[in-house]
Amino acid sequence: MTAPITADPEAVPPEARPAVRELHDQLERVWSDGPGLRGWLMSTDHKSLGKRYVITAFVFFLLGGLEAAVIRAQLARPENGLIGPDLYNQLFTMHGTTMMFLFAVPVMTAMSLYLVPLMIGSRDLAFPRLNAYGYYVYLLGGLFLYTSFFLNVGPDAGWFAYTPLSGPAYGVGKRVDVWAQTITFTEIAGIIAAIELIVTIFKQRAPGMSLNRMPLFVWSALVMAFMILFAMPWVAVDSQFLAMDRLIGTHFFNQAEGGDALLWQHLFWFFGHPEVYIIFIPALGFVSTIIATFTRREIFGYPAMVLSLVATGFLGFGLWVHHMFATNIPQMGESFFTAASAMIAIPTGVQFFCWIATIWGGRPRFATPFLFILGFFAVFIIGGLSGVMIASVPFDLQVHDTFFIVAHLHYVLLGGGVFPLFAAFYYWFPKFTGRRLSERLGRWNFTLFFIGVNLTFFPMHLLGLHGMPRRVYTYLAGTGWGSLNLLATIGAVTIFVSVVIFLVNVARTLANGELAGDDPWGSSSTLEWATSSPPPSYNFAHLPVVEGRYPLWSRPQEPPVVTGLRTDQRELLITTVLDARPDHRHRTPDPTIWPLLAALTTGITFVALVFTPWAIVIGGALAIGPLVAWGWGKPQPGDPVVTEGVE
Amino acid sequence: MSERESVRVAGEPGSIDVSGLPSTTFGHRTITWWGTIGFMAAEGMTLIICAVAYLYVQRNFQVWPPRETPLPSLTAATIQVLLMAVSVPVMMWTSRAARRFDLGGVRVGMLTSTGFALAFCVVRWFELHALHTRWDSNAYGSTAWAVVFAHATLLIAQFFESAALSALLLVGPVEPKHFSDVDDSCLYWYFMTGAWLVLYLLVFISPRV
Amino acid sequence: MRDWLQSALRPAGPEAASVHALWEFMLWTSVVVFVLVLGALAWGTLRRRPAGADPLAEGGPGERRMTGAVSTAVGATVVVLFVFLVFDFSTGRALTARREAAVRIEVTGHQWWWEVTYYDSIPNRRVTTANEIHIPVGRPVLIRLNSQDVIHSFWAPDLNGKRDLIPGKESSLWIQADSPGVYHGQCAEFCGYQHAKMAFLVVADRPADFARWYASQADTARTPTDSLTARGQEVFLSSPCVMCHAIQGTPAGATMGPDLTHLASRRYIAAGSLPNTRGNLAGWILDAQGIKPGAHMPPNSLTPADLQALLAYLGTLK
Amino acid sequence: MMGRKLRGAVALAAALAALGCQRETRRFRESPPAATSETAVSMSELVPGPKTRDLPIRNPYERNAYAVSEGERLFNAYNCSGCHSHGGGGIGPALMDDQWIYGSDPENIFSTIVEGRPNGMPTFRGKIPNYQVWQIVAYVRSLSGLLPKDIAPARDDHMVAGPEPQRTEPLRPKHAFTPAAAEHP
Repeated sequence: MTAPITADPEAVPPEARPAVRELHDQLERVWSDGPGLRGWLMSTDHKSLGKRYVITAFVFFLLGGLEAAVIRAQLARPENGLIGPDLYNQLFTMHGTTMMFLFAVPVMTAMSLYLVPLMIGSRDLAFPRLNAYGYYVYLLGGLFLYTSFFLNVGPDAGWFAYTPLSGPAYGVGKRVDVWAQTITFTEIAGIIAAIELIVTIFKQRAPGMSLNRMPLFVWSALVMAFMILFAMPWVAVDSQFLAMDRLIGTHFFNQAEGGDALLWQHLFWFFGHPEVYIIFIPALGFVSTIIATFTRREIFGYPAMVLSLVATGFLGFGLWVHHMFATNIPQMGESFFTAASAMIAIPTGVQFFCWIATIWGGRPRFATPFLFILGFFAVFIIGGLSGVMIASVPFDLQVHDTFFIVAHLHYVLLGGGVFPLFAAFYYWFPKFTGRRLSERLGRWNFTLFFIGVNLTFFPMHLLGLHGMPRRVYTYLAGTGWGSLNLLATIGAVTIFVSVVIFLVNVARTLANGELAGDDPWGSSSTLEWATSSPPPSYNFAHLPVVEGRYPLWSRPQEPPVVTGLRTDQRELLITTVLDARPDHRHRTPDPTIWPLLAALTTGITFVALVFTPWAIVIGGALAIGPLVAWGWGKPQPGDPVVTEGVE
Repeated sequence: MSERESVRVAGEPGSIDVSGLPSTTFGHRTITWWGTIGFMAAEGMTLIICAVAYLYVQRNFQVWPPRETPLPSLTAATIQVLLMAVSVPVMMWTSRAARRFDLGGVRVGMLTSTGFALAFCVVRWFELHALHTRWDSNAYGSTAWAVVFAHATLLIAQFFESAALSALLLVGPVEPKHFSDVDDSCLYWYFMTGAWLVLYLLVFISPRV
Repeated sequence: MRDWLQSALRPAGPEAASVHALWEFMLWTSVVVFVLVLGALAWGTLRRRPAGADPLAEGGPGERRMTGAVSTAVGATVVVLFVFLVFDFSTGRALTARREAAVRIEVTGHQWWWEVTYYDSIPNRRVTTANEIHIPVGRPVLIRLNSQDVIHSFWAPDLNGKRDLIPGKESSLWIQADSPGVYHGQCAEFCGYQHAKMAFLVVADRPADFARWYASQADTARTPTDSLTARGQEVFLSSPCVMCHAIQGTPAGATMGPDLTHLASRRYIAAGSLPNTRGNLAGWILDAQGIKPGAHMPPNSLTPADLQALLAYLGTLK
Repeated sequence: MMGRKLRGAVALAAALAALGCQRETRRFRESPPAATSETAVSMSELVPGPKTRDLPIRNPYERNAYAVSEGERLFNAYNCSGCHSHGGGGIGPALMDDQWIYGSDPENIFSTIVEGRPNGMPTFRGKIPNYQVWQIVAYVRSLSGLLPKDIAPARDDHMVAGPEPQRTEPLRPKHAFTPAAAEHP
């Protein structure tokens, strides 16, 4: 009898249909979220939470975009009186904080949390309850920041919050405290996502998916997760230091009592630079996946690609000082960081050349995801080249903290993050929802976005070279910056229109879009396309067995599968780290409300921590109940129970 | 029973049957072990960053600890180190008991560890006083407190984990996976005590040399 | 070419010129790299392919050619980066070479203006001014930077790159102007509400002019010669002005705001945001917050007669 | 349905914005009366008609963290710290304790600053705009914990003298000298 990967009765011969249907019903009973609101709140399914995570992050993207729109409107002409410096400072701080902490990193981890278990052929993440907790902590952090913003407690010291401006003496009120605690929320969520991904990727790959057969996206998610694990604690601790300076009078950053304003910058950028690669590396994974599908050939140079990803991950930690060239650090140190910053161009270059070779050797198909990938090439290369330029200390001292840097970072982050992300949205939307986004609107979306991004940010290079500093709420008419700024604002309007088109596309597709089928692109290579769209709660009726890097290409008919996992309770197959040989079966916990409640107590703790240090004690006490209940759990019928002396 | 033997080849070529695989294992074979390692990495980074801050601000002082601040007293911190050194063999014994599925053994082990963790927390209170400075005195005080307090959060968390696990083992129902949890808790214990040894050398010993 | 107020692409001193040369090299290298990479991409994407062949089934010689091409491209990247590093390090060394300072100036950042003090071994020859730095043409000038409050950054793009002013950590920067002129500069590190309006001027004078300027600045303020300006001085000394500003030679000696001893000799007020005209000065005195919201200059309510007298007095402070 | 939800959300956002923290407002532009530099407090107890208790003056700046921090800045800028140190006292009395020679109410401190007091406290009449005096008043009161903690300033970037206002326990004012005005029932 054929054991199917999908439990789609249509896909099997008629005589096998009742058995498949029965299997589907059984697995659905065990794995689906419960009914109604209760089931929704208790869900621990990586797909339900992953979707919420992506949508939440995208909503923050829209909010951050609106803030950027107001900023651009204010700067459209010299001496504009639309908003004053106070609101402007809050807006650009909110824009930076939102985009970096609430959108870019979360959306990348969210996509990974959704896709990785499907791509490696597993039923769920390693710690589903922890995943739910991480999502809710992130959500609460974002809500906290925006509630504060509407209450006029929006942070106003920049997303980088340099001391002493953000310190107790100059950061008046509770605005910076809100920022510091928001950071802690999102860092906790990020670290949790990282641990989920690392463990899931190491231990839950389908049998046969040895490390050298892992899809490149999974590799990039793994590298991203390790970077998060080692980078995010820096800013979490740094922001807690700042909060303590402000709340209980510590002197971490008070020069007069032996503290150091530069300590803040070192700790911040030791996180802040890897942060950029945390955003960029999963995007590289999107690019590799999408290029393989739309050229219908293997990515050229798989080992070089993997080594480049890992090298980028390592080098990413050696660059932080290039954000601090203007702070009078010894020249020897500067030279080292210049060299390291330039060297990171090599692994990136390797990947680009391999992709171009892949496209050359393949047969490109110009669907919307591939268009966005082409856009990624053009935009990111400009950002990468200006990045090599500012690795040079003398040149950086001219353009540091000017609009040249604004241009550079938006070229890098939009080119290296958002273009691949849009490609990924278009590519995986059918998998998420079962419906395919309109290609016609997609092409409009792409064209306007591409034009808008270049129109907005290219002039900023010139503005920076001609002396316009960043973070200025206005500028005088005599500076000559007016017309380029107006051009940039027109570009911003174009981006706005293109994002609206995307939203329209999504809304129309959800209402009555074309049904996608399991594999709408026809040439996908990774395992998520082996199951139905959207995937069932249990992902695969039988877990697949992998025999190559591109499992759907190597044996599309009658793929080998795993049998023998229990279907009457949630069970995962755990495999070995290197070769993915089946090792043991793991009983994974059922849905529960406790992660949500534990997240709420965490939220209460951090919000209260803005006002009183006793919040730690209060929050700790509140958290004990949910945490114990979370871990305790009742064994279900069929679970083994140990009694005295029994082995 | 080797892993190889338990995987049988099912009907389809290449397909495999995993029903014979065990459902409880220990150590690096389990995902909780890896999860624990992940949290150890994140918390270890936190401690490292506090230590980095401590060393960084040291450059701003001509004498360390600064003038008028006495050296931290050694008594409490040394007792802590000795206490931890004693606790490690106990946890190693508990870990072996867990791997034998010896319910009596792990009950004794986890109750002892709860006691140890509580003792660590109490001694930590005296260690903080032994710093002879306040967090708001100067950057020395702030960073020294940061290092010791950051490690204290590990102790407090471990106390609650040990207590909860002990309660679970006593009240039940005990599942086989809980033995694996006890084993992971022992792993975390080694990390926690090892980390303190380094931080003890940093905060209590290094200002003396 | 647009008339830019300040620009890194219009070097007026040796430091800015060497950075500009580096920039030109990097720009053209980047343009070449960009064209080559996107050209390769375009060719790879659009080239004609044999009909019907499935790329999955292909392999063999194509793969070997691709390996060669990718390796060459990576090798070329390494070479370009190496050349870049050599150029960069030699530029960096030139910028930090030790020189004999003709003039030493201490610049202190304040929210949101620049205090400028000229160092002289004779204490009463030291000159304090604000937001306008005069330097002699063709001579290296050492600027020592410090901050009173938060981090600022000193940047006159026509002359040199920027340097942060970090409270408690003195830093320094060399500037030199090749020809006489007025060069604009601005704070480049976000420092609060009026970061946008924290500009300054570097005025490069011929050495003789510089010496004359310096001598006049070292003088105390003129004593009023007529009743109107005498009244103006009285207004100044009896109003909130005196709480923050100093005028050497009068009892006013506060250092919270800019030193006004030679206010009328400066081209701008309000840290480069307003040309120093009588009307602007009047507006600034009455309602500074309308011009620089958040700045530390309070509004003043003066009778029209007092205001006119004050303006007349301030106008004499050449 | 969608429309109603949207309206609800907008209403909620508007309500939140209206609730917006008074603590966090930054008002840069003071209205002309506040910007004048005359005293608003009468020093004379002689009033026409029957003797009445003055309405206690509410210092509008005490609810606003920015104003209090401005008070702190001005306290140092105008060299109040020259005599009162950073609240610890020196030539002038300490301000971070519970001893108030001339009263701890905002109006008392206001007139202390504007009118001066015997034995050394100079008059700042005409030298400090009214709104700045009120800001300084708010800061001075924060030194002895008389302001809510979430409004009082945190530690300064200076050497520490004592706990910052934010963590000062409220000290019940002990008036060494009670002004006549406060005696009325």
